Amino acid sequence: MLKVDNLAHAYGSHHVLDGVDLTVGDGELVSVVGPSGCGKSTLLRSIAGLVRPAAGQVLINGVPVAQTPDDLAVVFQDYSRSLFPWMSAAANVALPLRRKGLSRRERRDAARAALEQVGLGGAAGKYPFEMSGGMQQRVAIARALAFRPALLLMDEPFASVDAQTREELEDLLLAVRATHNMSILLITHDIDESVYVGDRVVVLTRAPARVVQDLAVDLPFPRDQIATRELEAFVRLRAEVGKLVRGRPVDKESQ
Amino acid sequence: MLKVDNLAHAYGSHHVLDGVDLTVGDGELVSVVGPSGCGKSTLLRSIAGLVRPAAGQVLINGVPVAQTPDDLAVVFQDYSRSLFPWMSAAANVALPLRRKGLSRRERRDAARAALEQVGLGGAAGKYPFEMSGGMQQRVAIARALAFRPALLLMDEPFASVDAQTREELEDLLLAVRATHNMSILLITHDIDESVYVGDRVVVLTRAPARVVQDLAVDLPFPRDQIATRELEAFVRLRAEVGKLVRGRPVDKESQ
Amino acid sequence: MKAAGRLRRFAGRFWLVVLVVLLWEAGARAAGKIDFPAPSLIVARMRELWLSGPPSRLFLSDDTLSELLPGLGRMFTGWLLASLLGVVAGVALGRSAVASHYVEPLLHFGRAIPPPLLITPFVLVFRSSTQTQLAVIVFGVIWPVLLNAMEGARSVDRGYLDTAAVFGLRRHERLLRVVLPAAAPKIFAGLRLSLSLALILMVISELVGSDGIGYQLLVAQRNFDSPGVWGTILLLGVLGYALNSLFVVVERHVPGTRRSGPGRPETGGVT
Amino acid sequence: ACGGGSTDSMKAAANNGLEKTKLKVGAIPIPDPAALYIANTKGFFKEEGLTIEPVTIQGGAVAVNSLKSEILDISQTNYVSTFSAVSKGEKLKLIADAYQAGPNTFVLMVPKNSPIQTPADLKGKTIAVNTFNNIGTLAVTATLKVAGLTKDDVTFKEFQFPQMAAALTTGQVDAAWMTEPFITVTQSDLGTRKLVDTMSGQTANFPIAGWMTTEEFAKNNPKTLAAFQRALARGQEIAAKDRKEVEAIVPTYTSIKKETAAVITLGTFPTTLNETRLQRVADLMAEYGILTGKLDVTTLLAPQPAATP
Amino acid sequence: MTIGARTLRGAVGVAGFLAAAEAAIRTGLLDARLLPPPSVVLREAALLPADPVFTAGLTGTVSRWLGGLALAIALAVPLGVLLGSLPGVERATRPLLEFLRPIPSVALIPLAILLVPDDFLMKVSVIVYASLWPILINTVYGLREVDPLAKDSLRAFGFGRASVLLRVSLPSTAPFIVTGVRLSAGIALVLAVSAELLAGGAEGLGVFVIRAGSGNRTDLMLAAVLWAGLGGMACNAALVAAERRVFRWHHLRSGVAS
Ligand SMILES: Nc1ncnc2c1ncn2[C@@H]1O[C@H](COP(=O)(O)OP(=O)(O)OP(=O)(O)O)[C@@H](O)[C@H]1O
Ligand SMILES: Nc1ncnc2c1ncn2[C@@H]1O[C@H](COP(=O)(O)OP(=O)(O)OP(=O)(O)O)[C@@H](O)[C@H]1O
Ligand SMILES: [Mg+2]
Ligand SMILES: [Mg+2]
Repeated sequence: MLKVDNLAHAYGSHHVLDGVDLTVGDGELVSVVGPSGCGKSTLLRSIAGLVRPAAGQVLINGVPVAQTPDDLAVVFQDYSRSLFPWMSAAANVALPLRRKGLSRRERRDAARAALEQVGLGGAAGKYPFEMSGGMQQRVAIARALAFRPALLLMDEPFASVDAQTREELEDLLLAVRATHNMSILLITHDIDESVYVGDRVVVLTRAPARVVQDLAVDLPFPRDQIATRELEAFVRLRAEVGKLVRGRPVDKESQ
Repeated sequence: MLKVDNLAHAYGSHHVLDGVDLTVGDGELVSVVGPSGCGKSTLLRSIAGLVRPAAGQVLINGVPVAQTPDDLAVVFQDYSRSLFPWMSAAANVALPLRRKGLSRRERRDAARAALEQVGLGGAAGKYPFEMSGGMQQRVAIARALAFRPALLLMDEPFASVDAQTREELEDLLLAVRATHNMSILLITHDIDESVYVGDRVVVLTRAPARVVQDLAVDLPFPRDQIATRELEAFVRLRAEVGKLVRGRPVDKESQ
Repeated sequence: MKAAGRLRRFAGRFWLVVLVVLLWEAGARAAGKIDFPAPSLIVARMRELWLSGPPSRLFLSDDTLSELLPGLGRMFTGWLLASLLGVVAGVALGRSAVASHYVEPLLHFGRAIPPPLLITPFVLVFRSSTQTQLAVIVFGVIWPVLLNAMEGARSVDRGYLDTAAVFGLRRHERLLRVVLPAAAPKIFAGLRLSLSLALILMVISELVGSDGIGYQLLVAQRNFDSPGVWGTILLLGVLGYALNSLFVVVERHVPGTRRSGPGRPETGGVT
Repeated sequence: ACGGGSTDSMKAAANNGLEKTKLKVGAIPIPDPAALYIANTKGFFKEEGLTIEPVTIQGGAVAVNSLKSEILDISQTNYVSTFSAVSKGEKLKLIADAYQAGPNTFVLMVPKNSPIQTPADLKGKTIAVNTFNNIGTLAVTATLKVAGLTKDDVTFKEFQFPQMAAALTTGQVDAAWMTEPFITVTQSDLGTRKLVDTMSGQTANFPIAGWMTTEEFAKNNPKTLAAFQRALARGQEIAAKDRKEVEAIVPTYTSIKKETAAVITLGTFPTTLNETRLQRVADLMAEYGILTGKLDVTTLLAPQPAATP
Repeated sequence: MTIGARTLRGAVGVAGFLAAAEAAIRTGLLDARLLPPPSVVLREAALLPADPVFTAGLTGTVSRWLGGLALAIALAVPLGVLLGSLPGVERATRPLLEFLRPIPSVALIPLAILLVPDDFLMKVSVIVYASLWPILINTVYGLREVDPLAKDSLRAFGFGRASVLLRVSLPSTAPFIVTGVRLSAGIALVLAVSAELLAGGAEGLGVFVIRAGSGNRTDLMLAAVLWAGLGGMACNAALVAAERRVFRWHHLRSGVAS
């Protein structure tokens, strides 16, 4: 599905990405973790065609992307600024569906359904400034999910929601992925989360970012918030990712 | 220090806070947790005098606050809209220090030191739009810390930083509190965090929010990211807060 | 090499102007009407009017010194006065709902009054023609600055204001460091508009008096000196262009306008 | 004549062979064009098959452009403007005379207690005129000449007539060249003083205003023009003979009050377009450098109509 | 704050101004013989609607004013969008536009008369010329202020430039544009009257003023000015009311007291 090939980027003289290689297979969910400011968002923006990388390329289904690829949805880190303040939650969610050629009614229904899924059934008519931070973030998630993209890019999408909602959204993401066969790239700071939802976890170094490790997560499906997290494999993977993020070399034994 | 007395608020007909009682003692750090959209940010804004509550009152050192209290600092949830885009990181941090009657040089030094503390020593000259989400959030934290307020209100201040930085910032917060005897109210979604840094944890219900429980955290100081989290008391408290947030009644035994 | 690059830049910026002038020249020559003289004729007349002086004075003619410069001086003074007044009053009104309720209707009343009609009362109030002319310029120019500053100061993002409030910024700091920079884009739009308006008002104000470009224009019109009329208009355009370029340069160096949008700048999106 | 059912004006057009029956005529709201309004209210134009739409104008210079673009068909003008225009190559025709200065119709006024007692005192002073290089400057210069001064001895400043009183009282000018009704009004309201009548000597009985059109209009619409001239002439007769008629009509198209109209000094309303009189204007303009060469005014006169039918 | 209280305060402000002017004239600070006091002007202004010449003039002026304004909006907004979103076009046309912008309409009136052989269209074109710029400039500045992340959000969903423009740039620029329109409305009115003052005409507020001037009737002149001011005020109030409804989001997001 997605192949990032030796991607490099710099803002002026400040090197941010330094030859990042990455793949996301069809229907795969890849988590990306890395220190703050290392270049994760830049990576995501390059994939979305919003930043023209200095070197390397992004391939989608084998085709190099020059512009924003089709059938893509993004949940930006700065969700509050990515929602349109002049539109209600429902309108924000429904807007991208115009691309899908849906009728007005279908768009409205799809938007309501997506808002329902993220627990905002009652807030469809609210404007962004009338919603709490977590609610705004969930609207952004609903907007991406309603779009049913082939490739979904998410930049710390659950950062502003409470623990329980976060777990529900993680499970929702897994369920949607399973039903609609989406490929997902998820940037997160939560190491538990990266392991819990991921098929693979990609760990980046601090800026200029490179891939330290690309870990396969061989945990059984369906995953369960309590049972999965109690698995010995989960605990081991979590510790491993934690060590990698902290920049300590992984012990040979635990590998 | 701070006493919130039977505070209630509604946006139009939408009741958000429903008689919240809360205290923060001198030099105390109180964590607040609660479901997304329950009214935490509204509570914080009422304390900061930015929202005039419909009923109840906020007392600081026994005096009811009508306007924004003196000697207060806030880290807003929407950090990107609280940094001034026309100022560099250092200027953003230094700006409030004018209130403190510091000289230009002292302001600059204090700003640099605070940025250093949050790991942004090298980014002092950057403008907000040149920084990653996590970096912006840390600038907002640095601004609040450099101000050395008597009362510090923080709204999910570590939501956008990676796990390791988050731990460092938690420890920084504890250290600063100890040195400067700040009183801190910290809103967070991370239950571990609420217990790890808190002297007490206040759990709110979903909207309209009330206090479900005000839990004392009797963990020893200094706290340590590894040792403290391994304590049996920590694990028990965490579980308890988790259950309260999820709305399940706490078992009599575990209390 | 360098010269070639500079030439290319010049061509990139002015090719349309050159094209328009050439077309105009051709069209005017073909039509051959006295009311629409060719640019070459106009420029010749302009040289005669303003650049026929001795080399020691940079060729500036007597007319340039006695007619042009005093008028331009009044224009600048008027614009500066109006800008100052407009920004101060606009920001104050933008931040004070109560004050704006009291005076806003008056302002909107005032700006609907054609400046030429105010000459009579102004002649009475201001006792010299320079003062009268300045008053006309200020009165005509102030509205874009005032209105834009008012709107700008009024619609500062609440996030910024809350932050300022919470950190206890004092009134003047809040105004200077938060409200003004946040309102800067609108204020600058207003200032830029009013700058060329000042040139226009200069002409209108010279309906009274006996010197200035506006007065020269009137005289040319009455004397049916068609190249002179066009020349004056052209001169106004050129002056306006120069002023605007100057303004853009200054604007670029004002802190607060540095940011490219409220968030990140255009990341050079691939489109 | 033609098929029935047509309107009055069409019938009239058919009857008289008029090229154009609806005319837009520019006029300044001052007493000068009174004849036009008299003729119009008395139906003289109707009788010729013409419909007149009077259009208020500011002054002659802009009117020339309006004529050329046919926003106007005919316009009032002052002779100085027209001759300037013609000397610059504009193709204009004079159709009829309208107004001629009389004693005390254009005077220099000074504030009540001004030290200026005679025109000679004007040396180094500032004088308000309504338009530079027009009748005002011409008349004032001619007056100054009598006092042994030239126009370089004074400074002219432009003010519109309504502003002159204010400019005088606030001291922005030392003297103002005024006409009626401003003379009467400022005299009675402010006590300003007449310094000198500028329409005497060289400028006595000076032709002021007339009616003009473009050469092209005159060529293409000879019958219409003749009809217009005939009707206007009947109005002009009345204006020339009966001051009461003028007093009655002026308040209808200006804002001069009836009481004021009754007391203002009026010039005369000449009934013929006389080339020798007009040549005086052109010659004086040449003398004072407003025109660069000699201008022969006979070429500017449109054919005058035969007697009224 | 209720609309009623706002209106009341506005009325107090106007009354205060009139009282101050009246006092200045009555106490001889300004010459009453040259400048009639507000009470006299108000009385004349109140009588004007009974004058058919005046009402015909008012109707004519207002129709040209609003017509010109509408045309200016229709031209300036697309042009502003074009310039704001296509830097190449902006660069090529900037010298030309910056050259044209400071040319006074007043100076162009004689040329407009020559070029447009119809009184109504001639005046409208002069109005359009003058009132185009505030909308244009505000649109261009507004487009610059659009949050890039908002644009990226839509681009990421695969929307093209045109859609991004229509659905993000325009709505978020709209408050800027409306400020421009409010400015232009004032300028258009000024020009509607000024064009009549300079070019004359069969009817109009400006024509009325020429006549008032010819009779030295400063009171009538100021009464007409009063009506022009009232027209400007009414138009502004209407635009503000519309703005408040349409841009509720803008007002709530920024610190505007609603
Ligand atoms: N300006 C407003 N107008 C109307 N409703 C509002 C406004 N601000 C907040 N609300 C509503 O009030 C409720 C509480 O909002 P608040 O921001 O306090 O929640 P929160 O606890 O901080 O949530 P989160 O954890 O998601 O940030 C939400 O349901 C929200 O929709
Ligand atoms: N527009 C820009 N101009 C200049 N530098 C930039 C710009 N955007 C990002 N940077 C820099 O690039 C680096 C990487 O930024 P990026 O947003 O990709 O980080 P990130 O990994 O997403 O961090 P976080 O986890 O904090 O969101 C940062 O050091 C930042 O300062
Ligand atoms: Mg990021
Ligand atoms: Mg919140």
